[in-house]
Amino acid sequence: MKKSVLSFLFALLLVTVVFSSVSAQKAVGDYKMALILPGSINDQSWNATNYAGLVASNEKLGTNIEYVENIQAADYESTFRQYAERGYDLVLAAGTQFDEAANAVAAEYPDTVFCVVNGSVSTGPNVAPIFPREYEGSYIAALVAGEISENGQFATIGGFPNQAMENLLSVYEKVAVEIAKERGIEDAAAVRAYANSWDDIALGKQMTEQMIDNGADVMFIYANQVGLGGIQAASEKGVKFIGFSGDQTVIDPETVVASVDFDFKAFYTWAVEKFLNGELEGNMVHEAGIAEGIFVPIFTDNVSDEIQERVAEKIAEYETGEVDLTVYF
Amino acid sequence: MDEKLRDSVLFSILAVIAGLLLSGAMLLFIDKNPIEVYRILFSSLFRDKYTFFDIFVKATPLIFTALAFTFTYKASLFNIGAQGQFYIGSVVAVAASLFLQQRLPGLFVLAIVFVLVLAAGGIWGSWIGFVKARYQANEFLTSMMSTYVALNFMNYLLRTILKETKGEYPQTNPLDKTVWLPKLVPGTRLHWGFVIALLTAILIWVVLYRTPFGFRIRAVGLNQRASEMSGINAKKLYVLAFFISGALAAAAGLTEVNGMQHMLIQGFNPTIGSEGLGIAILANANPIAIIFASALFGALRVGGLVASQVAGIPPSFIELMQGLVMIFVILSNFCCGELDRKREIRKLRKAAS
Amino acid sequence: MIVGLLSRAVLMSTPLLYGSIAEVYAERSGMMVTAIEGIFLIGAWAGFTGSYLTGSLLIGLIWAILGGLLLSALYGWITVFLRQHQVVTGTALNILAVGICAFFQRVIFGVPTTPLTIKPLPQLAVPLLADIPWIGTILFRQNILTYALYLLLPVSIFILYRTSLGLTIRSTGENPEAVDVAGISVVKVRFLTVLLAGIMGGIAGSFYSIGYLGMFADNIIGGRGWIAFAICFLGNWNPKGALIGTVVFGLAEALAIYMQSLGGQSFFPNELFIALPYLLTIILTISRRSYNVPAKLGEPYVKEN
Amino acid sequence: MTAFIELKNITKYFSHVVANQDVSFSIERGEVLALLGENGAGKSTVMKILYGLYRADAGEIFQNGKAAAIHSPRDAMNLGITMIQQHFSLVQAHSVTENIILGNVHGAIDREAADREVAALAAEHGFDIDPRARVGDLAVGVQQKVEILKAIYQKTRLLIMDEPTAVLTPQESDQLMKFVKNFTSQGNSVVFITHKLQEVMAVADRIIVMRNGMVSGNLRKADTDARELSRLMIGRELTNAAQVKTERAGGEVRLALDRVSVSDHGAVPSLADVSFEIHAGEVFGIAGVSGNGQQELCEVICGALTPVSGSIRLDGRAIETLNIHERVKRGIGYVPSNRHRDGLVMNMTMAENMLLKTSFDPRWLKNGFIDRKRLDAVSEKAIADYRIKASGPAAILRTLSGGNQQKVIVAREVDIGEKLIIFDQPTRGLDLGAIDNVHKIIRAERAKGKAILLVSTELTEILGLSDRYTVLYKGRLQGIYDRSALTVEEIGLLMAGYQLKEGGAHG
Repeated sequence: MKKSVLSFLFALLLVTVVFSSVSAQKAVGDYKMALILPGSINDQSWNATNYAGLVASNEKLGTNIEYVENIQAADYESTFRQYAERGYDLVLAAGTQFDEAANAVAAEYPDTVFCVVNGSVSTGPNVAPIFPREYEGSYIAALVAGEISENGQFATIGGFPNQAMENLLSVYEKVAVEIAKERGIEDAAAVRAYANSWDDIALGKQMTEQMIDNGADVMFIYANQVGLGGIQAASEKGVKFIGFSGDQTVIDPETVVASVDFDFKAFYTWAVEKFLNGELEGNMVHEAGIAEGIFVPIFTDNVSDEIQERVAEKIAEYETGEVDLTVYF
Repeated sequence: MDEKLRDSVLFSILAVIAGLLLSGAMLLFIDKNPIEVYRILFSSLFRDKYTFFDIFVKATPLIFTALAFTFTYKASLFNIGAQGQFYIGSVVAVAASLFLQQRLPGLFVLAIVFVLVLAAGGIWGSWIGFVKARYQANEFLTSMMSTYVALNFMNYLLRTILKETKGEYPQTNPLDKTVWLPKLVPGTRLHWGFVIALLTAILIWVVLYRTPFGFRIRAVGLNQRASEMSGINAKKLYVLAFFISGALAAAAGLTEVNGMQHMLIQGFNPTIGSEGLGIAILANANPIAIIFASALFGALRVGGLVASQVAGIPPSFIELMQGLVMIFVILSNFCCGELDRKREIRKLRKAAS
Repeated sequence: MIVGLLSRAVLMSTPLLYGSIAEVYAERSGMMVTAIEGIFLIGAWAGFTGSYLTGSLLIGLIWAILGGLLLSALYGWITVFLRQHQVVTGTALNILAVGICAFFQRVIFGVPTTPLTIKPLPQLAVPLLADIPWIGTILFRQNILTYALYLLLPVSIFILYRTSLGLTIRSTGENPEAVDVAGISVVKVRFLTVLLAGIMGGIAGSFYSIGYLGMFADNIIGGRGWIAFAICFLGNWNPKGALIGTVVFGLAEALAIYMQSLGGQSFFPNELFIALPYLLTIILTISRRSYNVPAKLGEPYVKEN
Repeated sequence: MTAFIELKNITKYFSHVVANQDVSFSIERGEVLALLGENGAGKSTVMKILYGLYRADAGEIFQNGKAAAIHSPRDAMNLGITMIQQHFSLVQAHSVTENIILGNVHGAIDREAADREVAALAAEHGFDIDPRARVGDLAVGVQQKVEILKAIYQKTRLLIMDEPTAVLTPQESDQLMKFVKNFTSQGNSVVFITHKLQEVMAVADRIIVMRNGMVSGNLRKADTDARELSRLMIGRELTNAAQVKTERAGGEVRLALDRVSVSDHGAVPSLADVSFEIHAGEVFGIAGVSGNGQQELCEVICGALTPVSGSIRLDGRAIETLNIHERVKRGIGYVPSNRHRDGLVMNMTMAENMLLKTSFDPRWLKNGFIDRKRLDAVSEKAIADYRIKASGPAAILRTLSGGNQQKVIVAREVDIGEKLIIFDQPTRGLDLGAIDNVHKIIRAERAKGKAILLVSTELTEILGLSDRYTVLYKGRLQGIYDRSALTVEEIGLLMAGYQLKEGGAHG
């Protein structure tokens, strides 16, 4: 009897605790969250995109994400630590370069979730990188590029040759060339170069000019500010450019005829929502792509409706799972 | 003499304050309250143990690069290639550590790496001294150019043979914990590299002011011709001074790689060379004063980072602060010189009348 | 294709030649303008900001000149009038310039979501000349700043070697006391050449933002000011030499980019090409026989002892 | 009639000295005014103030009775004043024409026309100068002519010359004097800054004597004599450098030079086939106009220069291949003529300067560090022995007076030079007391049996101290003579390059 009373009381206590904890659950705005950026938020590319994601999340979800800019490699770890020490619930960091630091620090701060945007390493219950399947985005870009090219000569520039970069460029190149060949351009080919820089605009412009001189008629660049120089060059040389990672058609719609916008607003909202729902688990990489609505094709009037329709069809096809892009890697 | 020392200390402090005031005034452009920002900046330094000791983590490599500049400066040579020598040191530190870490016990590895780093940085530096001695090549120009060569050399290695095994980014694999410089204060990032830096600063002071070798370095710096006429081989000293200077800057590579970052990343600490120069000037090229000046620059950087997290000021504010402080320090050097001149004239007037 | 490469070499050489002629003037009077990197940066930023805010490239150019002038005036004040060390002062001002540009870029433009761009200076084909095969494309399909250079180069040679001003400038670098005794103010001459370097350095910097790229980024200069500085040494302190030095650098850069844009090489050391101009500078500095360095380069002029 | 120029109460302070105090005098039209005084008396300073190079801390300047505001040499030139600096202010890398027109032309330069103009001007005054020649390639005497041409080119009415004869042979000096007479006869004025009494008596109409920054005499030449002038100049009676009678030291040969040649830049040798011997206990003098190879001779012996041919022996052992450091160890001391440039580190302490030449010597070391106690003790002893006015071993050398700086270097070199001491112009710029002191030391070291090489442009010094001497002209010895073998006139001819026997021009 006594035992049952005790167990009853215990159960009651348990319910109370659980209940009270539920009722005391924080409002969204009370979560302490921060985003670490490797560059300055007005860099008009990677950092700005991530910052826009943060703003969107704050607006849509009512979160209160803070940010810190221009963190140099030497300060990755200390910055993670400083937030963790101060009891932050979620620390985001923009770029895979934060992978090492996040994994190194995480074990000491189990109450903080570390989320590296574009990250791909997770070795702890509280390390939860989110990863956009960029090759899905470059697939969309390739669908457009293959259709609009006149001579089938594709040129790409990547920032640095990491695995993710190589995959996405390979998908782009192979798909674009395939489509061009289908269209009857037998000698369609692609050439790829690395800028080994994320921010040398002048270099981007010069390399692009050189590649156009070498015959390219559709440019595709994924190298942050380097790409801005590329658009400039393409515009002057009258060559088409497929924008990537942001809506670059606004820069020069005559040149950037289409762009694959990484909807980091959607991406961040998706990730932060996951976190709020307790779904941002560790020991795994959370990938998002076409299905999650991260990649949005944007067309200008310079791309015919016909082409736009064909691209839309292909995307729909992909969503059904009929296409396996990993074969292109 | 005493008046001179007093002036120089007083004016250095005033210069730092003036630099902070003027850069603080800039904050008004972005509608921030400078007083509030500086309160956050400086109070944040004492917010917790971790942040506080980070000042010295930041100061560690700066002490080395400032010493590197100072040592050649005493011989009236300009080594502005400390950045490149630091890169060389970093590359050697990371390559040697990665190669040896599985093969030998940690402390043993550290000792070998230390020697290798000093040798590599020294050799990299000494060719600048050599071409100066042999071909009268302007060391200012060659040392500056050498930084870009070192940078591209490092970038090439990071992109190829030193690249991490997962092959993603131009960076190396992380080092094993066994070859890390041990922590000095638990729960912080402060490592033994700081102690090495302190001892090095003292050692450099002793070498410069208490040994015949240092005496000759200073003599060549103050009057090269008289030194040569006195049987001192200035050309040999050029090479030696640059060797030591290069080794000092390279040592910063060791403390940063084995003590702090535990790997090598592209674009690693891109400003410690020029900051070192600024510190050397602020410290009036005195190895002991360099310790304090480095701590100040470290504090500005740590505090500035926290302030940009908390108060939302742009990160370029740190450069603004450092640049203005340096300018005011240079101006204060002028003021000290003028005061000294005026004082002498006053004395003469008194004596004459 | 080779024409395109050469044409680009001319284009990219333009700011370097502005910068190195600026250094030639200053160093001939004994002043190393070590703030050249900062002057380039300020020029790039002010040029862009002026153009963007007013919509006029001309006003942007004027802003760039004023920006370069302002920084060089500060440099000149400290080194010429207060006689502080040129290398040290330059280092401080270069750091300060980075801070100023990045900080005020934020103050003025905030955090834009799309890139801020302007239409850069257009390429203008010179009638008739532009139609000459090869040479026409390489030399006469450039922008106005490049054409201005075609004028500036001979004018600079004339000024330095055929006018009283040039004679004074050259004498100041060789023997400031002689200039002083001849009744010309050494500090004025030196301050003047530093200001001149500021103007030309400002134009050079603006070339990157408004002459070529149509935008501004914090590291848009990325060491190119130092290349101009090095070219002045290599060019043996005269405008003709500067021209030759610039062509060498321009070609090396164009070649590096050509190699890079071919793509497909992983172990191929692109970096070697990037570092090539710097290596070349070192090698030439060492191997140069007739070293024409102004006798009092870098030394402040102190009259009273 | 008012004076052409009048200086009133000029006072000027430098950071470590009072250069001028209450200096007042006038300069008349058509006169040669000598400004006489020892080095450091403030002669050059007051003229630099008149020329606008320096700014006076107090005082006024009048021209023709009107206050003249002279803030720069340009103002002075506009008033018709030109000054030729002691060390000239010519741009070595530029041509004669470029140097002459510097500051005097505006706008574009027609080089050919300018060359013609300069050539004509030179011809007019009987100067043989190629307008296109690079100044650095010209002899010093010719460079002075370039300076004079420059002044004439500016149509100057008052020409100030600072120690103009210091670099000239007696014959060249005569030419200069002729020019001065000719120039003043046209109503122009000349100010002659000098410390040489003979010169003053030869050329001046009126003499201003300066001592310690103040005017100590203002006399017409006709009313004074050398004795009075020297008293005004040095503040007490000049006693003739007494020729101390000492028996000829019969020591063995200490230093022997055999056909030593030094080539400077390959073309003209700066020393050619120089041979002589110095015995222990002997002072060997080198006379000659400065710039004729004296410095090269000293440096080839101390080890700073390597001979292209010939041998140098110390106590019979060849030393020409040894470096400075090794020769220091063998006991060769060297007091260079330009002590600021070649012998001292002005921003180091007195003790550190004592260490300068022997820093390699293990005797200064204690546990690998500098034994500061020992160094201080040695320095204290030098301060006591040589009566150096310094606050102690830690005094920064810059704060010492010129004479005391010289004592520091002498103390060091006497200590080093156990076998041989080279004195190059050891009394230049010193006051009389200090000169006396140095002379005493030289005699004392001679008496100790050291060999001494004494280089001086002051004949009285050579004749007063040397046992034997030679004259150096364009790097060659003009014969070796015993102390009293020649007259001053004969030595003058040797200094100018004439051979006594043939009587014809040399080289």
